[in-house]
Amino acid sequence: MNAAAATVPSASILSVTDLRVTRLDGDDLATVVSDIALEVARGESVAFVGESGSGKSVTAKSIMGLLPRALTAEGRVRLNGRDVMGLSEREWGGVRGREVGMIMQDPFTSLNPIQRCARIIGESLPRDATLDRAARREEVVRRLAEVGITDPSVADRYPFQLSGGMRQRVGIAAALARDPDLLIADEPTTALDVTTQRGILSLIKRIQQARNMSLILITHDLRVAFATCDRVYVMYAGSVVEVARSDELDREPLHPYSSALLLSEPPLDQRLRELVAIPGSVPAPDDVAGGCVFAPRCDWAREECTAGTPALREIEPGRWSACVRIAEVRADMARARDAAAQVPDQIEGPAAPPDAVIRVEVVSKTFAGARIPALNGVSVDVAEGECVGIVGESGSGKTTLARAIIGLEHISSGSIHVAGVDVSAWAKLPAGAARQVRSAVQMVFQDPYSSLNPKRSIGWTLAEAVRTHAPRTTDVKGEVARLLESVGLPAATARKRPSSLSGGMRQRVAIARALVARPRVLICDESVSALDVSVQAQILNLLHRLKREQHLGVLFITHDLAVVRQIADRVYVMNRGRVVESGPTDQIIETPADPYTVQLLKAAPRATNEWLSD
Amino acid sequence: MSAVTVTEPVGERRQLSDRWPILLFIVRRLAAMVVMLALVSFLVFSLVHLAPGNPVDALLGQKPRTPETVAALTAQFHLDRPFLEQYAIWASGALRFDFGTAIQSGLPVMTQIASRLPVSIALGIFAFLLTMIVGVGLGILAAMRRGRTADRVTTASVVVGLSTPTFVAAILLLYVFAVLLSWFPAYGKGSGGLDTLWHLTLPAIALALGSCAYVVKHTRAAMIDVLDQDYITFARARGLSRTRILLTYSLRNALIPVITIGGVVLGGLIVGAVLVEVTFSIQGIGQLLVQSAGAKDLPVIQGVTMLIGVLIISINLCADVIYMLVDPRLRLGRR
Amino acid sequence: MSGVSASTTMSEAVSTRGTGRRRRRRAAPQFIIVCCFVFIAVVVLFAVTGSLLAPQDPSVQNLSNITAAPSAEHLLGTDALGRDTLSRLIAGTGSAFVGPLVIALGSFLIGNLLGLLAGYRGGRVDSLIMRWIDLMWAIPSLLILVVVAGVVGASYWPTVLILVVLTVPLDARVVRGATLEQMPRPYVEAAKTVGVSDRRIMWLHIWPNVAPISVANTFLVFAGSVGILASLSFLGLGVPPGKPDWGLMLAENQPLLFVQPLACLAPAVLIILTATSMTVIGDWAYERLSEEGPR
Amino acid sequence: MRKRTSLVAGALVVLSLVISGCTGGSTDGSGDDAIDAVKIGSSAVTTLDYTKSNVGYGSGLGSLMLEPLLIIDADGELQPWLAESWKQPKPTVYEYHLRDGVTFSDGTKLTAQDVVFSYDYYRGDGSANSYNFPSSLRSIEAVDDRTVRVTLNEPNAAWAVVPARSQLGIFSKAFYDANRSSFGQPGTGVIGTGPWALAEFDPTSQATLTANSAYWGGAPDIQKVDWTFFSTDTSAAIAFRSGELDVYFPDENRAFSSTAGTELIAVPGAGDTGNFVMNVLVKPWNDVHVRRAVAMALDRAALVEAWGGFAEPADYFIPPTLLQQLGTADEVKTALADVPTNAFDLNAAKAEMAASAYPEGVKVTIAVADFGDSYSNVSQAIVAQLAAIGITAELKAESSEENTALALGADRTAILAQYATYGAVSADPGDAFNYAIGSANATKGNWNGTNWSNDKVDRLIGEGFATNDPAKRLSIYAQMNNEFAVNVPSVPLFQFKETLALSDSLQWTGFDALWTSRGPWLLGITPKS
Repeated sequence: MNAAAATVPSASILSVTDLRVTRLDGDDLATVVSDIALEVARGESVAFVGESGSGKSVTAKSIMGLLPRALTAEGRVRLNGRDVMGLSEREWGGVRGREVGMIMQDPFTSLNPIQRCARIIGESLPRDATLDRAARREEVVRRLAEVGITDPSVADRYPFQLSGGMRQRVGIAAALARDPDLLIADEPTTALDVTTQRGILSLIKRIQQARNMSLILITHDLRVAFATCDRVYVMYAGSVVEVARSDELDREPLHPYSSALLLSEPPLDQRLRELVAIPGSVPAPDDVAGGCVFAPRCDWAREECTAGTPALREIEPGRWSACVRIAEVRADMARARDAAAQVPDQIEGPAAPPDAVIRVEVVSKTFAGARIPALNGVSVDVAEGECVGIVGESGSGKTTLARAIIGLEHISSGSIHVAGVDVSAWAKLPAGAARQVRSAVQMVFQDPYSSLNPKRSIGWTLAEAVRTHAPRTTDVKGEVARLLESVGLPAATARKRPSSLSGGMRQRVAIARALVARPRVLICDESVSALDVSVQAQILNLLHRLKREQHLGVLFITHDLAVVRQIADRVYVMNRGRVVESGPTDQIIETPADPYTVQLLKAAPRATNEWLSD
Repeated sequence: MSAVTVTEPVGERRQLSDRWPILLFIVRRLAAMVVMLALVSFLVFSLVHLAPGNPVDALLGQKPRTPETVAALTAQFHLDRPFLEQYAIWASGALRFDFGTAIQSGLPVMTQIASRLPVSIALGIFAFLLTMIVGVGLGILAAMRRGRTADRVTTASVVVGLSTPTFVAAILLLYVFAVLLSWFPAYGKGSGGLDTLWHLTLPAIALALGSCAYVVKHTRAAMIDVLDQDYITFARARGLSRTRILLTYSLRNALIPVITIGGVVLGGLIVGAVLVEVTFSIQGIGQLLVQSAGAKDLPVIQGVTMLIGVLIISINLCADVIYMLVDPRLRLGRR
Repeated sequence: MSGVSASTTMSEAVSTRGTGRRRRRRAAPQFIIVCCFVFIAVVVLFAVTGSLLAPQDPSVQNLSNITAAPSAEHLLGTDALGRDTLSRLIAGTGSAFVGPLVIALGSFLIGNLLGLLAGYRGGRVDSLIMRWIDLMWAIPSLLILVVVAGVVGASYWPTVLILVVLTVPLDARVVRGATLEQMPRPYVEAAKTVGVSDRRIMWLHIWPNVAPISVANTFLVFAGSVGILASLSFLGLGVPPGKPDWGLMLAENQPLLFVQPLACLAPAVLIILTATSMTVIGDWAYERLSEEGPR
Repeated sequence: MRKRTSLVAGALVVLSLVISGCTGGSTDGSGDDAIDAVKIGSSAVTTLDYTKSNVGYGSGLGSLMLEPLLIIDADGELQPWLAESWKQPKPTVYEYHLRDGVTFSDGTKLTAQDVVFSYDYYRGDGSANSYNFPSSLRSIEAVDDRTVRVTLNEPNAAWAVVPARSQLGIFSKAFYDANRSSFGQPGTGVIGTGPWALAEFDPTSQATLTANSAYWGGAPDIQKVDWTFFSTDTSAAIAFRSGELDVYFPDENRAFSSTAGTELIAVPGAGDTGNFVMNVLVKPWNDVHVRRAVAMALDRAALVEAWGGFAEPADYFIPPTLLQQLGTADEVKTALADVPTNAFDLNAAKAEMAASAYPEGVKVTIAVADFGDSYSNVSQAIVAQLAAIGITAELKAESSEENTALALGADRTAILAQYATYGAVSADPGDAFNYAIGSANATKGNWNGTNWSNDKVDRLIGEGFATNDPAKRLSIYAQMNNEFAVNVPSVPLFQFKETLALSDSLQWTGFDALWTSRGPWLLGITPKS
């Protein structure tokens, strides 16, 4: 496959062909990525986009020879015209950092915790440099300034003394210390807050352009890719399904997966009637081998799609797609996009009804040993049938609030009423009142992977909830099946253990469990943030449906304004333990009053170059 | 380079208070140690007091005695006083580091302990060095060769090593290397210097065996954990040399948890020393304890228990303090 | 591949997060695990039957045939009183196995109860156990036993009981630690918010997740107790003379190392084998119990 | 547990005294035979202050430095040592005249004051050594610089040999006064008149002694003594095997011999015997038939094997070897002719059992203290042998302290039957085991563990000391043996031999059971020619 070769005009710095990575799993060889071909030109910025399990990160790691032990790569990787596939670790030493550098995903774990920043950067500087201590130090300070850290004292800090964004900047400075020709940024902002994300991305983009360096940005977010990069490789289940220039892909994706991915991404600028979710979840490459990898989830899949592994074909100049039916479905896809962009006729009444189920009044909470209160005079109301969003970055106190409402934290002052019961002191509630409160409010946690007991089957977990809330239920099994069905899962799921379910399915189970009590309000604490966008859309739709059908109130806690826009009627913006602004969602997003809200909105990813330019 | 202003807050400066947590920590631990020792001493005291037999009998042995002798000895060791008064007498002495006189030998307890401590300490340090050097070395080797033969052999040996009681190891070593092969002496502590080292080699190996397995196990786990860390990958991605990655990244980070292990190991060695000293006829404090326990020599039992208690608590305190000093995250306080 | 419905493929995706973080540790090869089970089975058999299966009466002396070399009549030779070493080893299986079993099970039961309570509820139980552990830390249990046995002259069962008392806090600490690790996990909080009773959360939610480490730890306690009981017998504390006991045999027959080394080496090897087998089985059990459903 | 062994056995070796043998050490210091160093071993010695602990002399170490006034020669006769002569002006007064020109190893002169001080120090309250002095002792005083006078309240035939006891070695008073608090201890040690002086003393490993060139008997041949402390016989044996040890007095003889790979030198013992002791205050031992049955059921020859050899089966409570103090071998034999020996005879034993209150057999508990493997082995063998006559015995382990506490306790019924060693504390046949017999000793704080006595025995005890006539005394002790043989409160099992492990390059021609009564016994060891 000579796929991308033709798209690159000037001399390419990186050229990958026939890359295949396998994982040794016991005695089995599992495919992780296969048939990858790509090309990066000098000075070009390229994005690898895909959901978890698409193989984008593994592809990047094999380019640098940094695959984990269990993984093996075959194929050809040419860096600056030299084949680097068989390099020894010693030989790699001269290549990494100098020809190709990398920024890791998590700045909290990628810096050596016991070294000061000056050393981390200093040791990464070119080895041959005959700099003395002072000069080296000066160089470190200069490098820090390059990544926007003007305070030289940062050099003497340990990574853990810095905020996430600062750490990532130090990481970038270290990765750039040997002035690599190609920089690979592996999800450099996923672990960071939204406001920080924009700063880091614009820094990377600025440096890339200033140095005329090549860049590979790995991201799951198409908007980020469009804003940052010239070209995009869309990956799915270990394969590249589409290659295109950013603007062109944004205008018209030429693969059903790219198209679906774009659609499931909630837009910030308007509220859609319903998000388009891709059914199911990302499969393992071997399960979809021998055909189009997306076929099992594709609306347009026909027999021909699974007849053989489709190759990337150039549809238009510089536009490559692996969809064999692209010519037939192109128009269909366009129609589907138009349909999805529909705005609802009207949005339900925003005002908080007087009979709020949850009434939080000037609640404050300071954790033992903390100097700054986690909650500072917060007041929030939630009523049945409405969806209230709470938006804030990490540390804003939004999760603490949720936990206080549900009784997992004690508050320092103020009051919380749930269904008319004062729950300010949960521990002192009489049993009857506690049950009453429990059946009024339930919670869905953030991490679907650990909110189910790994030792218990789904059925056991649900049955327990059923017996807790309806002790006299005779048909527990039927009730469990009904619950599973209500969240869109087959009854057979009851027999499974959580470990055999995907994240989306687990989150559905978690919702089902919360629904057992027939709550009037469901608190969702970042309940979709750990999920892939396509699955996130499924869950958001499910919540929407429950809200509509069961007149369920939802307190939706998230950091993502776009998600809030899609689901919440009213929104509270929180910052550092305070509610800085509240009101109807559309009003807050369109005409924010508080500077912090403005900052948040500015930081929310947009698929345009302007997003990153200040 | 046009400067980009960073709006994020930089970590607050708190250098002055940096050292306080450690000091406070040490003071609190020392206070706890005193309470603990008081409790232990009282328990041991009552235990010995309640047990059958009389230390004077032990002293005079299977021999005729005159009532005057018995009376004089009874008075000398305050055995005629009520229990609590006896303890008070002992405790007030102990506060002045006077642990009384050994009933069996008539020597001051401190003298007797002091004369036996050097060999025990030599044995302990020898075994400790063996444990840490071999244990950490093998642990690292196994981690670096994960899944290969060297690792498998090491891991298997660890299981056997952990399951072999010290005295069994001592006897097997004694048989093979001292009896069958005559490579090493089989008893005693030798006459100082290299000769002592020579004499202590087998006991130290016997003593080190189990703890060595323990250290290998934990070092290997720590090392594997570190090798999987992102910062190692990031260091490689920056093209740092392998030596540098091994030394300043893998080793330094992996050895931080091993420091705590070191404290545990040293404590374990003190216990194991009792059995090894008996098997190899080394007259150290372990043997002194066994001997005194048999003879109900209360002052010595108390002295040795206190000593071991102080040793173990201090060792663990030291390990914790070193841990705090070595790991900046603990020293400066996370966040 | 064609016609695969969305819902079936959904279940195939295996997450790399959450459960994936626990590294899979390879237990010993199958063959060795089987060997360990067989060995322990034999030990249990002898422990149950006592000296019934011994070729000779383990206490019969033959003072005209002392320290005899191995022969057809005495496969492992005889000791200083002319008793059959093999028979004594077999007869000693009981005290080598039953004591550690009682210690392991006893401290497992009490340790899990206290550890779970301490970890889950905190408060007084917690601080009591922590102080108890601190005490154990300051003065290691073997030393306590040496003093107790030396001074009081404890015999087998009292020693076993003391060991249970000394082991419980260590077990409890393991369970407490594992419980504390589980406590902040969302599944616990989820159960709480659903309204599941504390008792159910402790025993039906947390404990199954604590069990692997607790059970593996119990096997380690067993292996350790084999060593400690043997150590005490070796020091002459705990078992009356003449009783067939591996540790005591080691001590009694140590002077025979030059004459009839088997009398001393055989019990040594048995002690190591028993402890090692239990450790290996413990590792195996840990892995089996840690498995989280079908993959 | 091995600790105990050495302590007790050490005491036995030393306490046992006197009978026969040949000349002790040659004291002529001819330089031709000079030996650089001799390596000797013993269990640990923590102090050389004899009032604090008996292991100092028990090990034989102290006697190389501290000498007694008199010694006992090979024929069992008292001979001059530090005292060149002695006399008994009255039955209750003894006067010892010190040798002229004797100096301590620090060069100061030995005076009568040193002797008086040493004796008074040893017999003071709280001294572990005070039992050596009879209660009839009134005073010890210096008549002049070279004369010591001992005054008794009443005549006592046993006093004569007291000044020959190795544990009553004379030390320098001046040195004691200068080192009151640390006397005898490591770092200070003791100063005596002996042929060797302490150079180094570390209780955890070793002591080094160097030749005292100014020794009154002439500078010794052996220039240096390397004395190593072992915690077990086994480790000493391994040391001996590897040539790191020249002289050792083992307790666990057979094990030592096989481990060390050497033949032990064994000579007849002084009188220490192993006995099976039964407390007649409790069932079933209160039944004389049971006791007799036990006596005849115990196969002494086999028990000697269980003990590890190096012992002779014993037939009498007071061994004939001790009685030979009072007459020739033939005379002793004649005197004992009518005393029954209760020889091994299972049928007779079973008959006795049948005649007892327990014809169907009985269950008993036998104590075994942690004195060592040999003790344990003999106890186990006894259990096995008693089974043959229907006595089912169970062993109960006791720590030696527990054992002692019970034996000396107020509750005399609490004492269990057991195998025990009777150490002869004196060379005098009457004094040797006196502490363990008679009704006076069947009380709290005393050693009559059988608690048995009768009027006749009590009377014989007094009569034995009241006379100095050997023939009369022999008859008295023969009668006493008869009482014991008929009533069998304890069964004499065997008499220990005195054993020695000596390297091939050395010889000790005069080694016998009385080696500790020879003053500095090492003078007797010479290179093999």
